Amino acid sequence: MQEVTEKKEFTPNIVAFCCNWCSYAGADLAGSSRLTYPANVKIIRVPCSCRVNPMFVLKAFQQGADGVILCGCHPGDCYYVTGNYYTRRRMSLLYSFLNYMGIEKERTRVEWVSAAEGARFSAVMNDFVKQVTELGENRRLTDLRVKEGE
Amino acid sequence: MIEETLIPKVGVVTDIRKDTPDVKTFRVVGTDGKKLFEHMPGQCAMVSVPGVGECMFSITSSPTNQEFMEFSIKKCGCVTEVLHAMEVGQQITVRGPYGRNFPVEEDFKGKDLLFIAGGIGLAPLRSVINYVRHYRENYGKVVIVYGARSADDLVDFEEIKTEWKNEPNFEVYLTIDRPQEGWDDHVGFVPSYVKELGLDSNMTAVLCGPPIMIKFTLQGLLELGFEKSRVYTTLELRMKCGVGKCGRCNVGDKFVCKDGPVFRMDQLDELPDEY
Amino acid sequence: MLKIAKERLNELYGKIAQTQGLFIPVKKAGEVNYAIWGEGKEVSLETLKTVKSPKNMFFPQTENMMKFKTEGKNIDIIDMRDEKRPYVLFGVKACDYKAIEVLDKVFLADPVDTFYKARREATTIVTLACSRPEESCFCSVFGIDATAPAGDVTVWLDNENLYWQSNTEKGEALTAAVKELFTDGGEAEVEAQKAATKEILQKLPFAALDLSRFKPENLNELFDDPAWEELSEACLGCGTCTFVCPTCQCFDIRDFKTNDGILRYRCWDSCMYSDFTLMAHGNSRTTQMQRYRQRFMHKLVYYPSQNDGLYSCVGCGRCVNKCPQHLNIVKVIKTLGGKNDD
Amino acid sequence: MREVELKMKERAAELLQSGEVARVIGWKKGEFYFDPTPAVFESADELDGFVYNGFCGANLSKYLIQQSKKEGKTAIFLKPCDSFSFNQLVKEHRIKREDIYVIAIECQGKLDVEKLKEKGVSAVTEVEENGGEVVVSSLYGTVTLAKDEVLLSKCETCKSKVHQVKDEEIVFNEMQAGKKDRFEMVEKLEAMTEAERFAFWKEQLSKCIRCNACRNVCPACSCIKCVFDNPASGVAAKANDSEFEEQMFHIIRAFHVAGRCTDCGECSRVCPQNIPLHLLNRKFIKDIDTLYGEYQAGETADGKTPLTSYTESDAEPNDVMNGEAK
Repeated sequence: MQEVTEKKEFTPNIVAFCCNWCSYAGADLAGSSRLTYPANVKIIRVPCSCRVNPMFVLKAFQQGADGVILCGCHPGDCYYVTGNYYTRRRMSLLYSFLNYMGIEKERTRVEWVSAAEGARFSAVMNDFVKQVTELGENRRLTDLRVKEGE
Repeated sequence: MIEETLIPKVGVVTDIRKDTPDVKTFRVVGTDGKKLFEHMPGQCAMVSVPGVGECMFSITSSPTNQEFMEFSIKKCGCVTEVLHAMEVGQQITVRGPYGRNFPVEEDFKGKDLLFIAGGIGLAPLRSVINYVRHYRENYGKVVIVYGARSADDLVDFEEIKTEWKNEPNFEVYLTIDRPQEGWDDHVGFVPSYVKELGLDSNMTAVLCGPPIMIKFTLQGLLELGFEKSRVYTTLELRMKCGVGKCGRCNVGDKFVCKDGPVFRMDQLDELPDEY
Repeated sequence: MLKIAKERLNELYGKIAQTQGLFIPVKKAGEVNYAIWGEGKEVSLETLKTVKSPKNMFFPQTENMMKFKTEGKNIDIIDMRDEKRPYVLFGVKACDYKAIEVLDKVFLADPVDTFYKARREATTIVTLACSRPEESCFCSVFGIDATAPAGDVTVWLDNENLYWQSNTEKGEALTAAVKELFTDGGEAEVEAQKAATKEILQKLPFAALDLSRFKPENLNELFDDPAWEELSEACLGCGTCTFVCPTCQCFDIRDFKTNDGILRYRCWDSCMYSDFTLMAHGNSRTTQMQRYRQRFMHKLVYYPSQNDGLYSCVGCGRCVNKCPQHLNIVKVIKTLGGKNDD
Repeated sequence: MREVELKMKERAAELLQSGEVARVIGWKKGEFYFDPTPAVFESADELDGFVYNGFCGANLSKYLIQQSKKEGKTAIFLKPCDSFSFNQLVKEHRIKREDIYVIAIECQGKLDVEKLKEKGVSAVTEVEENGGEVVVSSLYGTVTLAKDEVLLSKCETCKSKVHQVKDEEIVFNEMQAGKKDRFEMVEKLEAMTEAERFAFWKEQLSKCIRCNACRNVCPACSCIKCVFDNPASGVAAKANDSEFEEQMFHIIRAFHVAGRCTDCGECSRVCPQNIPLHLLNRKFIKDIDTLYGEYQAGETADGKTPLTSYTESDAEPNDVMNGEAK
């Protein structure tokens, strides 16, 4: 597989898993406050950041995501009290492991965004999109069969 | 003749009939409006919904039907579930025909025939029964014993009532497992009904239904004096290729897809008990 | 007979690869498997047993068959096969060659598997005689001569040279294309090697396995033998034996959704897996014992019963080497093969 | 080892004869000296083929899931490393401690027949261990080799020679843990660039034939139905040599056993393509040790695992990724 050096006009596909109670509400607030974030961020609402099985992250990459970001309530503020503490451990290990497999660490991120942080949501997404755009297309953890014929 | 073993043809579902709460009959033709291929009674076809899967179904319609093929399908797995949710006009893929048919042109000729079916087990037999009706002069008396859980679960009830029952030299016995309002026919399980009827053991019998029904009905037939070499059934196992290559539908050294699905009871006796 | 010095083999590979794809045992990350040859690849003809057998060339582990494009209620089927360019499969051992014959009887039997056939026809097979059989080898039990395999071309290898003999029309065509690299001779060396190898073959521990009970007429008796329970007890139900086996041919057909239609592919499957025979309303083989029995009954009884007594084991010994818990067909043959009830 | 084997056989016979246990899980002789097979012995007469030698590398504990459900008590021989798996199985309620009689046995490190073959030794008839050396007899003569060079890779880095659980013990000689640091290779990989690591794993995983041996042998992989076998999961694909599916399978498998993997090394031992699968699990072990404190799965049969617990001051994922977390 060739590493892509050309990056012109590359718009990454970003999947953002957002917890229903904080980050999704944060995204809502960003919208109603007319703060923008790139349209190529596809939000998947989950009941709690803890709902995100590592399989979901891999599936997102398989289906063509160039970056995956997971957002939840700030630690201590989880709607289900402790859910995001587990998420924190899980995602630390998973992302570290993906990097160990050679997957660029810039492709994955965890951010805590509360319902009141519409501005932060927008800033985080803009920053992550920028980061992944600079990195280029995901070639290392993707299913070529999915992209066939594109 | 099959030119491409594993590449199917596109078929169009032109009619969907709801037979029972969980059985629908699908009428299928090719994209040119004609029948996809010719078959013999008892043969099967691989029907698939791309993206969901491919399954083997027996062809329910008679080969004498020149216009279309029919499949009576019970909802029980992922493919059948999608098929049941389907609308008329939907395309599916079909390949076949596969397997050996009932010996309608050989051993059945000139014989009195007994058909015993339970539930969806009527599907493969319907093809034979209608074939026999079409070439009525070639066969003797026909007796049909058909049972289901309830009157609502009888597949093709309309055809049975309006056509089969009026056919000359045809005897049709229906039964349901439990009494039901509005049902004035027989109530009881198929195996015991078969024994009660005291059927003539010189008939050639064809059995199809759930394994437990086959087991006890066969016992009953043997008690009545039927010979295993004149009792036929049709088997069903997991299949992927339909042509004896993918290696999963074998019972002993026989592949159900290729050497079956129609087996004589004495043939089955020689095979290991693994179906 | 022709010969070429060992150190010039790369020239031979290069020459073949000019016009055809060349599949040859190549070492990658420590393991030797058949792979397409290219400059700089570490060819290892000396390796007796590649991990995967060359069946992969005709019956790939995963093979895309067709694509379905759906629009509304309509389906379009797109055949994904392209014209097969000619291939040379180089270095096939006698057992693996025999295994290809076993597979031919399945895939080329009516109705022909056109995917397999296209690959098979496009390939010229160069077999390589064995000179250092291992303790796990038992091809001679199945009547295979490891010193003189069939194939389009047969080659022998010793410390100095590779000796070349073509056997078929396809082989002649390949010979003509590479002949300039060869000189004549080598008969004496080949004969000497054959004699030496045959001596070793006779001494191998499994050389005298008794298959006499594996006959179609004993099918039910073998099937019902209580020994299966104990034989299969340690079986993990992994598919290692089936995937390294050169004659295992079971496959699955599956669909995969891509951004550009639905891909239907076939891939190796294993009768050792619990979902192999799983249906919506049940499973005909629910225990590992039944699945284990199926595999060996298929190789030693069912297949021969349908193919004039030809066993679907070629004694390559891969399962002997690779089973995580050291279960293998040899144990089955020893336990059930020679036992005579009369 | 000979005296250990004799004693084991003797105890197995006693336990079976007295009816104290209904079956004994051990090893029986294979076709060669080097391929003993795990076996269940149900009577003393069956013990003829009983064997325990330098090639009994298999971890028997997983067999308990099936066997201990049967009527009567099950006795099992456990090497120190296998005893970790045993505890883990008890902890996960796959087996019940009271159904099993554990006989802790001596292990001086197990040998790898493939490494012997690499040294040019084939047709092995017997192997005698003599301190740091092994004397290998084969059809082609006798050779003496340094034991360290022919150990199974899982034994080179043996983490402990202390049995974590036992009802009795058959140990005659002192045992020593492995000489190599088990995280050495993990560290080496960590020190590489992303691209180098990717190339390393791509080459290794491209060998994978998806035979599932690693999964089926793994005592931590004890799901009744694996997600990769479940058609409803959407990932039960078998496109065995698709690059992504190889990654997916191994990542998910490694993650699923993270915090539960005892590092018994069976996955690497059984891999027909010799993929160093233990390096995947060890990354998790190392990360858990660094981030959440030293943890050894299977040390005890109770308590929480790192992934089912947390502290409020746990490291932030982004810091972990940037190497800022301790």
